[in-house]
Amino acid sequence: MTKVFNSVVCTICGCLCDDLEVTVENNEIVKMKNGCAVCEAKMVHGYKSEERILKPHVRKDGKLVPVTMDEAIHKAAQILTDAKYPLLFGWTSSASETQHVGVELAEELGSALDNCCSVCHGPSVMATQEIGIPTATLGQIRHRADLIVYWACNPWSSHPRHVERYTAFTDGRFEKSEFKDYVQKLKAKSGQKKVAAAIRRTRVRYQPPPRPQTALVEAPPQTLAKDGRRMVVFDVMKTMTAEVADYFVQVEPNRDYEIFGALRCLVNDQELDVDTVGGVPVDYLKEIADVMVNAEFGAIFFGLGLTQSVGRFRNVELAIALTRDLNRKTKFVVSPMRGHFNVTGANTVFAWQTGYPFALDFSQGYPQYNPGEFTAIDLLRRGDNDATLVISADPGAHFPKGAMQNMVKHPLITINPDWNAISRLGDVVFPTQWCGIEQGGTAYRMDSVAITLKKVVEAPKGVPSDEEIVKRILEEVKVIKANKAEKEDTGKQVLQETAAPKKRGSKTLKKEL
Amino acid sequence: MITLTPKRTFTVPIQAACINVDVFTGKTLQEIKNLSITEGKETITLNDAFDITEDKTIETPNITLTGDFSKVKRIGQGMKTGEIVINGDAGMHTGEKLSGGKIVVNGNSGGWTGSEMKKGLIEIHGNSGDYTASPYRGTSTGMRGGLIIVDGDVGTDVGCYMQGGLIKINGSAGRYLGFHMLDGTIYVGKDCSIRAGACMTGGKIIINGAVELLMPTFTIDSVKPKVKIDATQIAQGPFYVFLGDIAEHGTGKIFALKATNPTLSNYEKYL
Amino acid sequence: MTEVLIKNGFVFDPLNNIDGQKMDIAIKDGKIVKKVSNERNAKVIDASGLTVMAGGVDIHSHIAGSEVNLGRLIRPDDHVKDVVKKTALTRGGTGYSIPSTYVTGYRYSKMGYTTVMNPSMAAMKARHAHEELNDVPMIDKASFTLLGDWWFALENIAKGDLEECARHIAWMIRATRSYAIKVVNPGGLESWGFGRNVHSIDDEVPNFCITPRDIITGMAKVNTMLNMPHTVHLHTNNLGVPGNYKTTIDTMNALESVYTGDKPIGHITHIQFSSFAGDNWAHFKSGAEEIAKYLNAHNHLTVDIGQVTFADTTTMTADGPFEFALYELGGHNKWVNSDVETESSGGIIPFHFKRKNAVNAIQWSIGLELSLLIKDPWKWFMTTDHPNGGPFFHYPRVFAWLYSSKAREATLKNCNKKAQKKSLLPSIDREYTLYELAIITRAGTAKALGLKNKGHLGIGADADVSIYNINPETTDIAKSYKPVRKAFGNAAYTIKDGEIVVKDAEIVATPSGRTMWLDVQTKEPCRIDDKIKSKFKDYWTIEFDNYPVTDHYLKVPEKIAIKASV
Amino acid sequence: MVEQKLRVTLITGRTIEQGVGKEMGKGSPEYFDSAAVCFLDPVDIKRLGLKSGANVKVTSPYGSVIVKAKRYTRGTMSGMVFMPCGLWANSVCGSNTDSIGMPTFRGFTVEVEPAPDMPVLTLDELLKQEFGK
Repeated sequence: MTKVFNSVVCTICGCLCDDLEVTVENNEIVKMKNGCAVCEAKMVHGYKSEERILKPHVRKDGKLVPVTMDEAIHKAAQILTDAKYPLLFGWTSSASETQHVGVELAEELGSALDNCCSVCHGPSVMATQEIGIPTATLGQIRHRADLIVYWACNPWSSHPRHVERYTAFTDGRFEKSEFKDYVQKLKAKSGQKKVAAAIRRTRVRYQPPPRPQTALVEAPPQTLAKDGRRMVVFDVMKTMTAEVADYFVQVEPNRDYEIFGALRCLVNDQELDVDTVGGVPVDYLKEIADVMVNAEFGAIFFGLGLTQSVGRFRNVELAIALTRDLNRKTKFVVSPMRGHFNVTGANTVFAWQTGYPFALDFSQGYPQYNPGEFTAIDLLRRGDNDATLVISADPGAHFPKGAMQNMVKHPLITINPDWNAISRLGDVVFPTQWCGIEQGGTAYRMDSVAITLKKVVEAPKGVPSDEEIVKRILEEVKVIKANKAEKEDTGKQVLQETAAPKKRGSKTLKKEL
Repeated sequence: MITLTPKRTFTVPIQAACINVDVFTGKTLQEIKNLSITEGKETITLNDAFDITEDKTIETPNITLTGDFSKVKRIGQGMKTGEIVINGDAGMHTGEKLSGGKIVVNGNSGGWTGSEMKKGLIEIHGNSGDYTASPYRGTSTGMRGGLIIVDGDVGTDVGCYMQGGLIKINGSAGRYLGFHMLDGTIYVGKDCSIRAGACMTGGKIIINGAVELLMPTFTIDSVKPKVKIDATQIAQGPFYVFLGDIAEHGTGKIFALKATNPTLSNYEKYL
Repeated sequence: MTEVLIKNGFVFDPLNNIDGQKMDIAIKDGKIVKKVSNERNAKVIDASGLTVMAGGVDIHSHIAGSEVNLGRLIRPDDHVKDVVKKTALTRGGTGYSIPSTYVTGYRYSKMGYTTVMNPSMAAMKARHAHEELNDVPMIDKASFTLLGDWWFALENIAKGDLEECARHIAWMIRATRSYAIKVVNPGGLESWGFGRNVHSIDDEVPNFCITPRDIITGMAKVNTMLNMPHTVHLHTNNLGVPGNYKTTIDTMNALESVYTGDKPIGHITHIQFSSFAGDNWAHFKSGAEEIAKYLNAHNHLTVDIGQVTFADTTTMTADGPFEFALYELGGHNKWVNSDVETESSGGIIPFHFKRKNAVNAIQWSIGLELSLLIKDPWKWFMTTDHPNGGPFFHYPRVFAWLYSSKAREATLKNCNKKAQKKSLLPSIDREYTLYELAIITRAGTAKALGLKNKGHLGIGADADVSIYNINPETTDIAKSYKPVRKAFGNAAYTIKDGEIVVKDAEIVATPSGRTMWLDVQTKEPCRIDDKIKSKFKDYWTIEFDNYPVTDHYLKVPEKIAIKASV
Repeated sequence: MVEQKLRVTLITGRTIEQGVGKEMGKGSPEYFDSAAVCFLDPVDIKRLGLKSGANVKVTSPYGSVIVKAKRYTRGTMSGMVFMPCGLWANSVCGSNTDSIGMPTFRGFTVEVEPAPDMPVLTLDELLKQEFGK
């Protein structure tokens, strides 16, 4: 039986492309159209790999052995209630419905709660908290931007369809793309399907129209002065994205902050006392500042190159400050290239329930927030936690070794669909459905537009959704807590009864207890 | 004097804003023992975590903490009067929002020490963590007054949004020293990492060692033979004086010692 | 469901002309009934000596949505000042100016409010707004979709095809599960796409050959064609600009041109921000007298105030260019702008309204001058445009300023001297009665919103009741304004759909509350052919199939069917 | 002249191959091939006397790891090396965050040296070695 699903949402990156066409045969995805190479890897191959977890596992005598769901739920809840200070981490590859329950679980436990945002665009969120952000939805940029700046990011690899769907290679109402025609011509010429696939996979590096070399030269290339939409890339190395840009500026590692500072001065027509900044001649930056000021609508996209290098959120802060300064002269927006498909959702859901987007702590009964204090890496680095629950994330592969070593010292619960690095390290391992393939839900695009995910195939038998697992753990935690409180109460009663004959005021006794 | 000694080694963080002279004053020893704190998610009493003794013969310091308090957060938060001495390391937020009195740390101190401080004195005879004297996230009102003395080094982002008072660092300083500073003085005895004074609009930073890299958004103003740290202390130069951050139209000043900063000599041509 | 009998309260129910009479209110199955079937089985509330009103209905309060949440996200400094602990029954959270969702619900309920309108929802981000509203417990809610700068609407109005426009809008109201048409700075938001703005209602909107006047009148007509229960909800051009009261009067005149004479044709929201006189900030003055005079002489409009309450708050509006202008005035360290493709924009700036600041104090005065000079309380409603003028839980302060000239004096005394001199307040001695307060907080708002079962205590009405510890017989509310103010902030009882949810200002139950939306059916449905679909693909970056909000996003939906006349 | 060791700046980040690999499964050969690598400028490869595909040892103050060296031909990046993010890169990344939650993932100094006799560990081997599980 073949079924074709239209407008399916891709669950890889923050682009949340929602135009996939998925063909399902016998409850198995056999074909996918329109998606990028990474999407194809997940939706056609990866999701049904042999590495799938099908049963809950618990580590006994150092070995993971399959157990019943009830046992795993109870074990997990017991670990979390017994721990003095558990950490709940992950959430970014779950639907917002799951994240929603997650906050309640953390609140019930009084634990720390963090999402993957803290190791990707947490600094961007923090920068926003310092000075705000002038931003726009991606369509606004598609319709209007005549200058696109990719700063310290490589969408060609990390957000493969970003350029094609939202920026330089697409048409908007007020801005046409010369690339779009070019891509289309190319498609028509050499058989649409083949080339389309090739472009999708980004394996073919088709040459854009001839232009001067984009290495550091004295005078900026003519492409910058051309009409229509232009694309400029700032990065420490020449990436794929840089190769297709109109203009590429190679900056020294860890010097973005200085360059932003210099650009701010130049945009405001101030003079600098230095000749080069971060490996780029000031004269050169002047030209770029002019191009920025003369744009009708400019958009800066920045990536992990800013948030992970020296300076971190301060880098982003200055990128935003530059955008603000540019708004006095023209219209400019700035936007982070959010990674995981629902990392924005995690920030959003956490924020509306607690006021804070990540790095949360509930130990005081109310939410507390402070990156550096309650972020996963910092908690782990200091060894503050004595149990961890990881859901829909793989810190096993993406946290620095030092932090991970502290995590595995204590009990570890994992909820992931497949045997990724963290599942392999877990003490209680849950199987779960692939969000956006086997279960629906809601995800937030990088510009915080909510999109409904689609369910296209049935999950293997006995594999629940992560929402259900978290809900069941929450219920079990409540039961364990209630039992514990009851025990304490009977303990108290016994005490009171024994104390009663002595005629001591029960009030003072209660106080002592 | 009340003395607190940890009963055991703490593994999870403890929040104990009640270790505060204002809170202890007027309470009996038993009442102090019953003050509640949190250890991780558990609420416990001060007595559960610490051995507490009282010595009525000694007046100052009012509270002495002996042992490793590096996991204990918010010691002396918002304190108005009195003196706390910590013989060991202190945790995060020590002396946060201090509005009077004195805190002495005979060891290292954690992040956000003296955050949003208004008045009083914090002496750290070791190193101090990141965000010392810097405000909470999203807040643009930093340290308003008082004095922080650090014998050792400090971490990054120290003295952000500072509006007054003095931070005297005898060791070296991390990145973003005096970020967005509005007023007040920061003195660094040794070297200073990159991006000192970024976005500053007022106040002064005196660097008695090497400056790793000056922000391009600073412009040289003059060379001065000496500079005042406060009413009584003077740093001997000569110093290069830089004005900035011009991207913020600021008029903050960075004084960088000429002798330790030969790389800055190429600015002299603009004088 | 249990029955409830509220006995011997002083009832204020303006829609049924009840002005403080002592009477009983009976409740059964979530509705007001004539009497309970058996008093012994009913839960009896002894309300003797207490004031009984219908549950409060807020016509304009930004409590959820993308914009609100972004405001929340950028203000950890605001939250850390106001934390709320979890209890066995209620969830924890934070305030202050933009409380987290649960806290929002609890605080509204504690004031005796049971229905709140979320007045600004970008269509594309409607899904988010509804997800968030699901987490606001205790109250019924509905949202207004931002449609004044939607390309489909602009193009159809420019073409002169209002019927087609109406069909599109009907589709959009359904697709976004919305309750009304919201128009913000018409034409200005589209201009802001390229960093510009419109400065009068006759400026041309770039690229669209249309003026704000066309949009305002077009939308008002569309609203009538669709038989919407509420009028067009309008945020005027030039909001927040000195001298803008003239634009406001132009706007009101434009609306009069399409007035047919039966019910109001438009609602001008937070009119305080649109009643500025003076040429610039240095000569900033109140335009309240002119606006009030106009409103007293005309019947085609309702307004709400957007009262300033002197708080460290967060301003947020879909009016992106206004927020940018505010940022340009200086002194703000955070500025958010968030444009939404083909539809809208948005801006956020944390703002501290200070008594000692001349402009802020005059703004405070403008709001109260308007409230007191507009004679008919059915024409205006009390709001703070939460969180713009101040957080909603400051309402009791505003009530006090209205019912007690003593309270006004006490605040004015501490205000900026220049503002004191300019203020008209000392010359006004009007003091609101409880009956009038009930109009501007529930009866009038419910009527203006077309909510037939809300805002009153007649038979068949929703059993949303608030009971306050105010004894109108023994208390002179104007003189002892402080205890009365406290009573308004701490309801003795709040009853939601027949269930007691607040008792003695403590939350005792946490029902979800419903989300109301209009199922507007046009005679001829909106054509969704390939042409429209392809246009859709050109205009938005999400697929047509994925655009509409489904029922999944409404925890407790309440569909209201509307038959349009096109 | 062939050098024993190079002191370079490490950049970590995404590549599309690593993206595909991670979606195929963390235990998949695609992931191993795309993540257990280190890209060097051809000039630097020459300075170390290496061939593309040879094993190198990358050492930082936080740890060391063996990966395959690959030539980066898209542009000059002498003095820098690039590793796709993943378990192998994270073996040399630090946990210091400057108190903002973001570890030291890129822009720090590492040493690269040839390691012809040492094997590149698979995911499971590496997990066993680092975490004992």
